[in-house]
Formats: sequence, structure tokens, C-alpha cells
Amino acid sequence: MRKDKPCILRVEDVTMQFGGVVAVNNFSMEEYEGEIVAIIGPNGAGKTTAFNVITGVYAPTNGRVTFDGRKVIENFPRGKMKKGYLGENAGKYTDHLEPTPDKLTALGMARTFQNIRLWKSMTVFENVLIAKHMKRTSNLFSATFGGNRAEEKRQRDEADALIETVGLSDVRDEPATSLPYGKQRRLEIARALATDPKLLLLDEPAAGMNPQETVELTRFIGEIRDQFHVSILLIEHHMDLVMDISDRIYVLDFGSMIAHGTPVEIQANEKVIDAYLGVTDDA
Amino acid sequence: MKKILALALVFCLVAAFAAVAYADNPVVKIGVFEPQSGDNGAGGKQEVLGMQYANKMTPTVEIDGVTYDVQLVFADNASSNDKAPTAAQDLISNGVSLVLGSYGSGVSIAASDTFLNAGVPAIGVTCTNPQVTAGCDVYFRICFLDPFQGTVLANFAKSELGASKAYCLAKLGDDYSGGLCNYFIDAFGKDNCVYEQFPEGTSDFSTYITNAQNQGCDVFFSPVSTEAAAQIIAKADTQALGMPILAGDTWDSNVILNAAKGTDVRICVTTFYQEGANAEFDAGIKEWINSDATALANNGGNDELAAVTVMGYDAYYVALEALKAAGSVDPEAVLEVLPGVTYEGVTGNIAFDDIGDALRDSAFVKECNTETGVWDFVTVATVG
Amino acid sequence: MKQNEKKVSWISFLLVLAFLGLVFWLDQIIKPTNKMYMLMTVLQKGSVYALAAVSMNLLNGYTGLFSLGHAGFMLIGAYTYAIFTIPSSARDTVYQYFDAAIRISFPELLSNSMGSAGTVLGVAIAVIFAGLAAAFFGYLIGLPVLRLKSDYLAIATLGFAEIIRAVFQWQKLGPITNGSNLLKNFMRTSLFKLKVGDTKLVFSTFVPVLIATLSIIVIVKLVNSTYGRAFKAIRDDEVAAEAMGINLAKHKMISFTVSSFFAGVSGAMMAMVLSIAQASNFKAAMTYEILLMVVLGGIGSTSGSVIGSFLFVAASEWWLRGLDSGKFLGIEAPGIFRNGFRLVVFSVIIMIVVLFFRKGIMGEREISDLFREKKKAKGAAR
Amino acid sequence: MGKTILPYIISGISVGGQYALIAIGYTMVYGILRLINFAHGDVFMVAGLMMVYMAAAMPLYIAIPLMIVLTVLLGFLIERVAYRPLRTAPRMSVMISAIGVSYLIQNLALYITGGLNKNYPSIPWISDRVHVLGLETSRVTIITPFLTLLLVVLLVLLINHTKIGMAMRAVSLNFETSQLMGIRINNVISATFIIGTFLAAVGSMLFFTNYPGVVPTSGAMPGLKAFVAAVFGGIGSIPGAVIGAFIIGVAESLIKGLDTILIVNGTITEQIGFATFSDAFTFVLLIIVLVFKPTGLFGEKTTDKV
Repeated sequence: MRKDKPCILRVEDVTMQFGGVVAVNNFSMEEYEGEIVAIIGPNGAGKTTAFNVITGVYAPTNGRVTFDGRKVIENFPRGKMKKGYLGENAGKYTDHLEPTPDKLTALGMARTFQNIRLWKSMTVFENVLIAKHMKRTSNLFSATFGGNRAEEKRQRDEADALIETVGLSDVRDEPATSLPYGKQRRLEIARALATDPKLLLLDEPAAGMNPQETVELTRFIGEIRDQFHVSILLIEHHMDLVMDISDRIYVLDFGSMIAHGTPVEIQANEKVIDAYLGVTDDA
Repeated sequence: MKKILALALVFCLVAAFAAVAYADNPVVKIGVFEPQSGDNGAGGKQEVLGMQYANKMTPTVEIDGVTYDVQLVFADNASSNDKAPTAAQDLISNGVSLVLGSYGSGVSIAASDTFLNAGVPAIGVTCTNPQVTAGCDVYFRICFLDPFQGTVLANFAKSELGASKAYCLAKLGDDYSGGLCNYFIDAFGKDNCVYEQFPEGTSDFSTYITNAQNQGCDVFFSPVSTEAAAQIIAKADTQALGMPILAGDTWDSNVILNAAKGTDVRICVTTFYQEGANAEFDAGIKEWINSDATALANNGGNDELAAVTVMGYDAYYVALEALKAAGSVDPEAVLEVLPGVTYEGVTGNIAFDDIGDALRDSAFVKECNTETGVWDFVTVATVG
Repeated sequence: MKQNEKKVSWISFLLVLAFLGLVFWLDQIIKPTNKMYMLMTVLQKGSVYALAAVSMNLLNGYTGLFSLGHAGFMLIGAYTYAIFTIPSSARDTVYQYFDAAIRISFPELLSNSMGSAGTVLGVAIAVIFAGLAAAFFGYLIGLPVLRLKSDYLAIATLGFAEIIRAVFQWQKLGPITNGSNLLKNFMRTSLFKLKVGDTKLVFSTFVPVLIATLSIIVIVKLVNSTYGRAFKAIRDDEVAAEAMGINLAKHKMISFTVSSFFAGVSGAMMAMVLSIAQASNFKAAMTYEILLMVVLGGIGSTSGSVIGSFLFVAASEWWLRGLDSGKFLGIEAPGIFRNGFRLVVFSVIIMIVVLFFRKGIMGEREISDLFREKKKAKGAAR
Repeated sequence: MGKTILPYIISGISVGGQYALIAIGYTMVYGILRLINFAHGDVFMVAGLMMVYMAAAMPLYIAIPLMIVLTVLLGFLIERVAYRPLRTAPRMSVMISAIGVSYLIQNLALYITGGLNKNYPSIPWISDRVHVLGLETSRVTIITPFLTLLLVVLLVLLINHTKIGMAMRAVSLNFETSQLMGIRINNVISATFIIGTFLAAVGSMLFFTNYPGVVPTSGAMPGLKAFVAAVFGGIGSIPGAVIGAFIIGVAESLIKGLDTILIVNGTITEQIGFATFSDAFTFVLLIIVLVFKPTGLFGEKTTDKV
């Protein structure tokens, strides 16, 4: 716990309902600066949905997200949802704040994707460079007519430095999709880092990796936190990785949070074990 | 497989390029700038028939003491204003001495600048819109103009048909029908006219017929292309239009006769020529049309003469006169003498005024006989 | 690496300059009555379509927005250019059925005070005006339609182009648009001549080629800028682009508006090359043709679009003409080689490209990439 | 007032019925392949042209069935040659292929007809003039909506109660899963094209009997309008497409007559020129629907997955 540090992310009572299905139910969590926090849970527990709410892909049906001391997302059941809302805390929130993902990225949130989403037609270098686009100060005309040479050069240098840091220099000019899986993951993380985030959200970073790669990734994530001074929120299935690097863990099952605590606490939690072993009512 | 395909494609293009170069012929070339496809394709083909027949009758011309073979060079302007300049350029690059055409005013207007730029004279055959020759020193024409035709038609509608309210239908963006309607309305009186335009590609004319009926009109003026005409006539029949249809020279075509035969629609048109005015010519051209399968097909399958065919015939001889007078095959020389050229044609005496328009002061009015499917002569109309 | 880049851009610059010089020279020696004038027609029309195709490619190829509204924006450009360059003496002849409402002609206005330099400037202003008008409408149309996805966007933009066409043909707007009738007598390529001393210099082909070249250079610069990279990111993966801080709505709108601007410019060029402007010419079929040019050259390649358009125009207007007139490759078969056969052969070629050579001529590469690849290969050999 | 408007409504319903028959082809193909089959309208035109040529060479009772069979064959072939090889390609490529096919068919028709208007043969009985509700019109105008509805009912029965119909519904719900479940996707797609073109062939017969002129571009506008009708009704939904088509048919007819209706009514005294917008209006409708209810009147909502 690093509760002495300021809170970077606070999620309050977030409920996400699709039609009549409640995918995330009244989920709350917080993360403090410099922490690595993991959200775990069986398949279909609503982890990715929660992630998509935090990053602005979906607007929550109800609840609030505060980032870096600033309220960024808030919603309450409106329109058709007003009648059909199945969750709790209706009426607690009254504001409507629904930024697009790019706005949140501009505030300092950056993410990776479960099913790697690199820009296919571009090289490793370009993938990182484009993520710098957000940081531009040039307008359309100065950019087109070469009035931003200095900025362009600075961005290129920064991108190169970043590629160097994450150890992809040898494949700098290769097409991004020609890389082996592990390196693609690494590139996706580098791309996210290029936006200079305060909080890095990793959606199953170890998915599809062999144990060797997973070990490397675990070390890599730790290094990133220290080197770039970012907080990290991740979803993961690989328990080794989660238990290894997480400061705290939140466990979701059927959309609701069933436990949270340090890795040691979670490992001992009955509910968590049941959820993972799939205890059924008639068992 | 792919490579072979690619090679074949490249080969075709290169070979085609090589084939562009062709040999010169010691002949005088007359460009035929006419629509062979599109809305006015049928009309264009009929106009060309007259030129082809004339070319068959008089295949040579004596210029400055030398006998030249006359070669007709064709370019299809596809009844489309945006294809017209390229088609015109095609003729010019082919080295024609002068150009005949086109059927349909829009394409002529569109191409006028191309002819002007190259200094190649053009003789309009049945393009009646004033804009064809206005401001274009190289464009001449042997037909009457829309202000004249519109007035004739309006007078005819008032006095002969006893109409007091007219429904005018033109095609959007078509200079011929739009122009003619405009001059008709000017002469008929704006307050007594309902003017509507249908967009290109319209096939449902029933609504326009209903509009005319609902607004209590008593003459239906629609000088549109023959393609639309056939459909208007069919609908007028099934919906019992109940008023005569009036149109300009384009409707003087057997397309109309075929469509109107057996219906009870009354159709009157103004035109340049009445079959029977020159029996010898009529017999000759009919014999030729009947003997030539392509010509017969181009004339719509029978030997009923369209006025535009006769106009095409006359235009060819005007061109020969101009060549003779110029004493040269050079377009510039032809252009110089063209204003002074006169010719006594089948459709009457042809001479040009200052602008390059024909000095014509009369039009034939014909009515379709729906039982026999031929044109009946009604009157010769003049304005004055 | 850096040096190579510089070298490539220098070579490109010199090549462009040489090309412009060649066109200028051809303009002086090939007269309209010359048999080779078809070459000039192809150069003129080719540059119109090249710019149209490149601007469409900016949208369809680089930003991944499948828009079919190009003809509509070209129409706006053509009309704006035409309306503002009709000399006052010809205004009433052109608007024969209407009382013209707009009576400003930029070239005329400026030539009164500045002579022939004023005419040139006037034409330039009218062309830019044409682009701005198209861009303005592009912006307005973009507001509702850019939220739509792939084929819905395509059909909505197609619909807007049809609506624009209908509005411009509306009788009630006659005093501005001349109703559905054509506009003519404005500043057109055949008037682009200059008397210097005793020699008459002709710019009929040079001007459209120059406008297209300059415009395409601007588009290339844009595509290679940070904004262009953002467009490509949107094309490759919209979700990732948004997650990396690229504002989708804003960047799509920039791409759409810029594309409309240059579509408008190409429309203005179309008007000056054809010497007429008429709404009924700007049908969906025109958009389809431009799209096929883009496909022919390779979606996502600017040089591909340019090559594709020139090939398209040259093949359909010039090389394959024999297919229509009875004699092709020395074979005479009037029964088969008759009117329309050219277009059949042509569309079969297009279908073959679409089905079997999906990447088109250039794929996503550029001509300059070919240089680079060679260099790279050489470097590797060493 | 009623007497003034009635003819427009009747003519609109008739055109709507013809659009509906084309729209079904669009909506079914889109439902399964997510492809706007731009060539569909041109197939409709080809059906008209074939009828023109065949009616001149053989009696109608042979020409009509043969025309329908050949049109269906054409629809089948287009899918086979131009769409199937691109099954795994991006959607844009397939759409471009569709535009290419449309371009090819139109140019081929231009070549064969010489670009001239061809007169559609008049089919006895249905092209006769009849007197209904105090109006003169042709019989085809009256029977079109009924025939359309009959065919739609048959089609819905087919889709709901046969094996191939069930397969179609499955494929339109989820392409990949259906494939995994052992549905022969290619057969289903072929069947879709066959049904779509069959209806277009019947539609073409009714349409061209009503408006008897066939040119290479005859199919383009009706095709686009039918597609708009399909979107309007909610793409993928057959009843939606039919209702959309009727709405568009009637609206189009009323727009053409709006000047007259208002003048007769006394609302306006001068022509406004609404008829200019008879085609454009369809697209206005389209854009309104797309912007405010992208799923159309009867379409189902889908969410994109991240």
C-alpha cells in the first residue's frame, strides 16, 4: 500500500449495463501513484468492460471515475436506461461526463489491447512516432508546409530514444506486424508510453506468451514503472505474473467485486478460490 | 497466371499505342460530330443517315481544280456535354476541314469553344438553341432557332389548338428542351404556363401527366428527346391525357410515329421538311435506306423520313459548297468563305446571317396520324 | 539515411521541374490541329483526374473513410470557378433565361488594374475560391456523416452528392447557378495565352498541369506530416488511434475538408479544361470512375493515383479509341470494333485489376520508395 | 383534394412495389455479406434488355421464363466471379468490385444496344388500360402492389420454414459461427443471390411494362432508391425493405406532384420546382435516417466489439 501517495485513479460505483445484462456491477477501486494494481477474475467476469469504461470506450450506466484528482467520467441511468436500470446507487450521481478515449489519453491515461492493435501498415518506429502526434503544438498548415521542423525532429528523437529504452532498436524499421508476439506486446507498451502517461493500463499483457516470455515481461513491467514513473493497472490471467508484481489486486466475478487486497491476502481468500475453481450451487 | 495476365495487359496497351499511328489519305475530311449513343443517339443516327446518303450520291468534290474524295470522319459525342469537347478534339486532330453537327444543342455549345480554339468551322444541322452560334465565330447553322420555333409553336397552340393554358415539360440540364420551353413560354405568356423539369434517368412520366391534368392545362408541350417522348406518349395513352401534345423538331421522327400508332394521343410538331416536298429525293433516299440493313436499322426499322435526315443531307452539300468556294481544304480558308456560302437545298434556300445562323422564316407543322403511323401535313407557319 | 532522404527529395524536385518544362515546351509546339494534340488533351484531363484521384485517395486510401461524394464537391468547385470568372460582357448571354445575381469576375476585375498579371491572379483566386467553397460544404456535410461507418458513410456521401446536384439544377437558384443550363464563356484553358513581344506563349496545358502538380505536392506534404501519419493510424486501427490520443472526429473532419478542398480545385480545373460547367455532368458515375482510377493505381499510394488517372484517361480517350472505330492493332472488324467496345474492354481490364491485382499498380508504395529500395539493395550488397 | 392526390398515391404505390422487389435483393445480400451489391440495379436493367431482345425472337410464354432463368444465372455468376474470390478481402475491396461489375455491365449494355433506348415489349393483359376509382391507368399499376406482397409472403414463408431459410437467418446473425456449425456458407450465399435476382427479374418486368424504355443506365437510379429503401426499413429486414420501398415510392411520386397539389390547393400560386428534387429527396430521407436512426425503422442494434 502506498496510501501516503496521492490517488491517481478512483473508480466509484461503476455499473455497466448492456440492455438487460449487467456486465459490471457497482465496481469501485482506487490506485495510488506508483502502484501496480491488477484486476483479475474468471472469463466473462467483466474485467475488460471495466477497463473500457475507465478508458472511455464505453460510457458507464452509472458511476464516476476520477483521474489524477479530476473527475473525468460520470453518468447516471438516463433515457431508456432510466426504467430498465438493474444496478445500485441510482440517483447518487447527477452529472453527465462522457469523454472520448483520446481526451483521457491527453490527460495521461494510456492503454494496450488484449488482442494487440498495432497499426499494421507501419514500421515499429512509425507506430511509436504517431503516438507522439497528440503532443504536437503545430497546426495543420505549419505541419504541412514544414513550419514545425524543430518539433518534428524532437518527436523523432524521442521516439528513437523510447525504442532504444524498450530494446527494439534492432527492428526499428521493420513492419510492426512482422515482429514476434512478445516484441509486438513490448511495442504496444512503448507506443502507450510515447504519450507520456501517468497511468498505464495493460489489458492482458501476457496473453499468448510462453513462460519464458512471461518472465521477461514481468521484469519489463517492473522496469517501466520505475523508469517512467507511471502507475500501472493491469488485467491478467497469468497468476504468476500478477502475484509477482502487483501491489494490490481486485477480483471480479460475474461483474461484481468479490475481493481485494495484497497478493498474499488474495491467495488465501476463499471466495476467490471458489470463483476460480468454479463452485456451482449443486456441487 | 497473374504474371501472364499482367504481361498480356501491358502488351495490349503498348500495342494499342503503337497502332495509333495511321497513314494519311489524299482526301478531304468532313467531321461528323453527332451523338451515336445516349439520349439523342437515335436522332443523331438519323441525322447522319442524310450525310451518308449525300456522301454516297456525291463522293467527290472538285477543289481548286483537283478532285478530292470526301471522307466522313465520325466522332460520337454520346449526347453528353462532358464528352463533347473530347469528341470535337478528336475530329480536329484527325485533320478535318470542317465539321457538321450536332443533333442536340447542348453538345454543340459544349464543343463550340474547342472548334473556336482550333479555328475549325462547324455547321450545326439541327441544333436550334441561340447559344450555339452566339459568341462563337466558327459555328454556323442551317436550321431555324428556338426563339422562332418557340413562337411558332406558341402561336399554333393558341390559334389552331385553341389552348389557353400550357403545360411545359423539359429535361433538367438539357439546353434543347429547356431553351425551347423558355421561348415557348415567352411567346405564350408566362402566367398561362406550367413549367416543370424532370431529372435525367426519369422513367416515370405518369406523375407529370397527372400534373398537367390536375392543373387544367389544355396543351402538353414537351420538346424532349425521342427516348423520353416514347414513354410520355405511352403514359399519355394509358392515362387518357385529354389534351394534344406539342413538340419541336426532334419529335419529327419515326420513333414517335411507332410509339403513337394505335393510341389516341394527338401529337403536333414543327419541323424543317415535309415528306413529299421533293418526290425524287424521297424516293432515292428511301431506296437507299431499304437496301442497306445498317441504314434501315439506324432509321428505326422503316423508311419513314425524319426531317433531321434531310437536314443532314443538305448540310453535306453546304459543306461541299464551302470547300469549293474556299478552293482549299484548309479549315481557315473554309472559315473565311463560309459566311457567304448559299445553297438551294431540299429543305429550302440556305444562307447565313451575321451571327452565322440560317436565314429561315418558315417551319412546317405536322400532325401524327395515329391510325396509319405517318405524319400529316398541317400548315407552314411563319412569324411576322 | 538522412542524406538519402534529401537526395530523393532533390531528385523528385528536379524531375517535377523537368516535367513542367516539357509540358510548357509541348504547349508551344503542338497546335490543336496537330495529330498529337490528343496528348495534350490527355495531359489536361489527366491532371484534372489525377488531382481528383489523389484527393479521393487522401480520404479513402490514407484515412480509410470510404466516401463516394467526390463528384458533388467537384461540382461545387466547377460552378464557383465558372461563376466568378465569366466576363461581364458575356454574363447576360450565359444567363440567357435569368437575371444573373453574381456579377463579379476576378480575372476581369484584377486585369483592369494590373493587366495580364491581374488575370493570372484572378484565375488563381477563383481556383482557391472554388476549393474553399467545396471545403465549406465538405465541412457542413462532414458534421452529420462522418459519424457513420464504412458503407453507410459511402452511401450517405453518395446521397449528398446527388442532393448537391439537384440543388444546383434548381430553377429557383437560376440567377446564381443558371438553373440546370450550362455555364460557359468563363476563363478556360484555350484562353490561357500570353503575348510576349512578338511571340504568343500558350499555357493551355501548362496551367492545369501546374495547378495539379502544386496541389498534389501539398497533399503529399500533408500525408507525410504528423497529421498524415495520424490519418494512417485511423485507417489502420481506429480504436487504437483514439486510445493513443488522436481525436477521431477532428482528424476525420480535417481529412474530409482537405479532400473536399482539392476536389473543388479539381472541379475548377475540370471546368477550365472542358470550357463548360454543368451540374448534370457530375453524376455518381464520375465518382465511380475516379474511384476506379485510385484502385488502378493502388489505394494508399499518391503516385499510384497519379499514374492510374493518366493511364485511365489515356487508355479510354486515346489508345483504345481504335476499338470504337473499326480498326485496332491493324485488325479490321467493324462488326466487333464498334461504338462502345472500347469501354467494354476497358471495364474488363478494370475488373481484372480489381479481382487479381488488388493492390493496383503501386500497392501502397510511392515512386520515391522505388529509389529507396534500390539504394537499400545496393547498401546491403556492399 | 382527394381526387387530386389519388393518382399520385396510386402511381407511388406501384413504383414502390417495384422498388420493393429490387430492395429485397439488396437487403438479403447485405444481411448476409454486409455488401452493398451495386450491380443489383444493373442486373435489373439487364433483365429488361434480355426481355427486349428475346421478345423479338420468340413468343412471350417462352421469353418470360427464359428471361427470369437467365437473369438468375447472371446474379449467380456475378457472385461467383466477382464477390466470392474476395470473401476474405476488406469490405472496401468487395464494394469496389461491385462498383466495377456495375461499370462493366453498363458498358456492355451500352455496346450491345449502341446506347439507344430500347422499347420494352408490351405484355398483353398487364399493360392494358383500366379504369379504376375514376382514374385511367394501366393494369400493371394496380396489380404490382398485390403481386409484390404475395411474393414477399412466399419469401418470408420460405425463410421461416425451410432448411435453407433457416441457414440464411443463421448466417446473417453470425457468419463465422454458422460456418463452424457446418452450414455451407457458399450455398447459402448463392441461394441469396438467386432469390434476390429472381425478384429483381420479376420487378423488372413490372417496372418496364409500366415505363417501357430500357437504356444502360435504367437500373442505376431504381437500384439506388431500392437500396435506400432497404436502409430506410432497416437493412437485413425484409418487411422493413418492403415498407421502406412503398414509403419511398409514394414520397417520390408526391414530391413530383407537390407543386401541382399545392397550386390546386391554393397554398402557393407559383411553381416552386419540387420535381427537381424527386431523386434527391430519397437521399435526404436516407441521410435523416442514417443520422438519427442508423438501424432504420426495423433494424436491430449491434454493438462494436473492442
